[in-house]
Amino acid sequence: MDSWGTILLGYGITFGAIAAYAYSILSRSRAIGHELGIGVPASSALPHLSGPEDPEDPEGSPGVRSNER
Amino acid sequence: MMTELFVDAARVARKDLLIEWRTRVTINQVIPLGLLIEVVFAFAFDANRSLLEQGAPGLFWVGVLFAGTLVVQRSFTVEGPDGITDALRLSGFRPGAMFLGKAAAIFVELVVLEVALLVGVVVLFDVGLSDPLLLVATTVIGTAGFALTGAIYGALSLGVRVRETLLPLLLIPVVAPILLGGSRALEAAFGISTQPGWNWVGLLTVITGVYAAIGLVAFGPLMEES
Amino acid sequence: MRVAAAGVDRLRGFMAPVIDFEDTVVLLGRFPALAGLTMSVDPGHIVLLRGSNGAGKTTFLRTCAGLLPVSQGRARVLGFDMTVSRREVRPHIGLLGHGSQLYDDLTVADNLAFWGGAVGADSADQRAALEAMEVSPRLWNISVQKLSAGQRRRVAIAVLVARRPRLWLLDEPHAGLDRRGRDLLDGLLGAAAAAGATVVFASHELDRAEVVADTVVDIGGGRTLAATSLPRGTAGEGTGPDDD
Amino acid sequence: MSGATDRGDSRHLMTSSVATRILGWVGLAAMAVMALLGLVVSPRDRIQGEAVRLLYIHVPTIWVAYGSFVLTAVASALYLWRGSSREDRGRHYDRIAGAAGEVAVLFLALTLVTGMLWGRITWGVFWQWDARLTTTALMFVSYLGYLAIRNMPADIEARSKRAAIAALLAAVNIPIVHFSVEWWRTLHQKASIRSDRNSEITGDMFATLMFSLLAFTLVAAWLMIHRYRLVRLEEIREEEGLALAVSARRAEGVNA
Repeated sequence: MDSWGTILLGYGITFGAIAAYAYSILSRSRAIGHELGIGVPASSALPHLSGPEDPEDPEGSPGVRSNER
Repeated sequence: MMTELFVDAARVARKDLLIEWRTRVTINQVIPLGLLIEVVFAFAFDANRSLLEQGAPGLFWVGVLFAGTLVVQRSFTVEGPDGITDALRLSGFRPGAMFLGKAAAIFVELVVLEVALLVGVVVLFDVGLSDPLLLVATTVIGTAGFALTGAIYGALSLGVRVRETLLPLLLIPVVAPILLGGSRALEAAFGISTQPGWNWVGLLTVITGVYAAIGLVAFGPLMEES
Repeated sequence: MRVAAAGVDRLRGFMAPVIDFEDTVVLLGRFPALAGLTMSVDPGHIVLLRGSNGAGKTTFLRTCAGLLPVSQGRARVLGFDMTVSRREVRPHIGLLGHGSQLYDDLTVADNLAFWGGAVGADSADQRAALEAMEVSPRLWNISVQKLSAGQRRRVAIAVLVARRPRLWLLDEPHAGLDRRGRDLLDGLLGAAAAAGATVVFASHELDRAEVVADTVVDIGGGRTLAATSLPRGTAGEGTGPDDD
Repeated sequence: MSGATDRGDSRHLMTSSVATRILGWVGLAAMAVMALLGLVVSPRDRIQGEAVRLLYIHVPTIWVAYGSFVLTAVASALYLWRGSSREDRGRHYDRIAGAAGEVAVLFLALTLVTGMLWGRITWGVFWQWDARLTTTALMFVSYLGYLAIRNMPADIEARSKRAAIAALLAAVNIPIVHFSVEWWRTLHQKASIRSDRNSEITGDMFATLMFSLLAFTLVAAWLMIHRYRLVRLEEIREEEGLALAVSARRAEGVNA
């Protein structure tokens, strides 16, 4: 395999792998996004910007509080 | 405070060695396996005497590496059943003591294994001994490094179900430098290479020191999560 | 609900509850074994946990022992906050689980020496513990795996005795014990509670358990459903009605 | 940045937002230009000939991989030491470690591939036990182990803590392996001339390399942010599942 063939193979594998990985992330997140009917809100932009803005816990554990006597 | 750590560590090591003495797993199974690995190398290299002699240091350490991984596996499998892991967490032993105790027991079993493997190397691969002191230093320090690293990764994989495959995958890249340094040092000890062996022993010492420090910090949290 | 002596009790005085859980959620993997459990137990009580399998009894005991992380809600045991410092409570705990918690390959004496030695129990304490559970000296140098299930259970309890815990947490303690073993265990629990320790145990053998316990708590679906106090058969002061 | 997150916001079904969309397009454009520069515009190298074009990918992948390792290690350390005190119990740090770890392994694989292809042209053989490639190979296996631990099904707290410790152990192992392999190979390579790859790249070749570094960094950042959000989505899905399980669990109690 002459050097040009090898070089193009190198570029192909690198760009292909990055594209495949990007696609897999986007499709997996779209699938979960549909399943939950939510997207990740815009406010969570770049990770270093978004501080501890984890979705708050739903108000207390749902359902009946442990029964009172 | 420090003596208490070592007293507890001694208790843990004694327990592990007592279990080994009662069950003889290492003596009856792991050592023969180590020797078997060496013999199989001869088949692989077509009993080519000079090749085997050249490769003897590396073959020795590969034998230690794989047989040693089984010793580590065994050391933590013992802690698995019957709620013993819970009992250990409640036991009152400090994590550092458990770490040093487990590592010490692994170290002792490995040294016994290595004596057998060294005899095998000398007999099977017809290896001369030009610097016994270097040989002992390399083996002792390298094995200490392996035992400490093994204790850390053994605890890391304690709670994981697929441990048989995960432990070697995690452990071998980490002990690769020990295999590398140990082999080069043994080449000098066996008089195969003229390169100085002692600087490799220096490297092994640094690695051992680093993993001893890490283990004392990481062992507690690791025992927690299993 | 609260398991408490009605009036101020001379021996124990009004002390903080040994176990104080409120809306506690504990996950096993992703399964909420405790789903918002609320319960509090005062010192010196022997509490029986009643409930079907999978109700959360074992998880509750292991959470009290500081072995499981609390995902939500509040949980304090012996004054330690289980969400922050659950490791500090452990030396004071005596947990008897389903497993024997013994090294099968070691002898009875080896096990006592190891587990007892960890908390500083010397050979005399170890012997006393074995004698308390009437484990015959003939068996002391036999490896645990050769013992019968009942004998193994007695040795496991002997280890607990040697540890002298402030909080006993027992999961089906009577299972595997013969009649004599059960009598010994009940006596030990009564004595421990009288000496100020607290006992919480799960059991299906209600006839046996209700003789020992002074309170029964029903657990279901990872939460407490009801708590009723029992007239204590053994010696011990009567407990007033449960206040809440 | 409003603290409160509106869970019902369905405007963005994907994990993208304005900022990352821009980053995505810019990154894509940069990669296209990089390919153009690397393959067409930049000249042959006097010594290496065309092989230098592979370096325009090989060097940036090393840069991104090791940068991601450092990020994984830092995030893991923060998770262990400052995680529990945070209101989200350190999930934020754990997600960064997870995202960075995965990106690191991908780019490490690319480093190995481009390194071997470069070796094939320059040395005529795929693998010549060159110190850097050997270290990279060991790091690759070691971080595959890290990903294996991350994917072990377990309680999320236990898994995250175990993964964080594994990441720190792997990070500590990098210098040890690097130093011992470097030391090992220099013993053998004193004889052969050491063709130091970067030194003789000058002029517009150097510019191409620098641009390519920028392009790869942009793309890596984009990948990491989206992977971070995917981890968060996976967690939300788990929490949703959890809420269902909690109420189902309670139903058990009622009719028990």
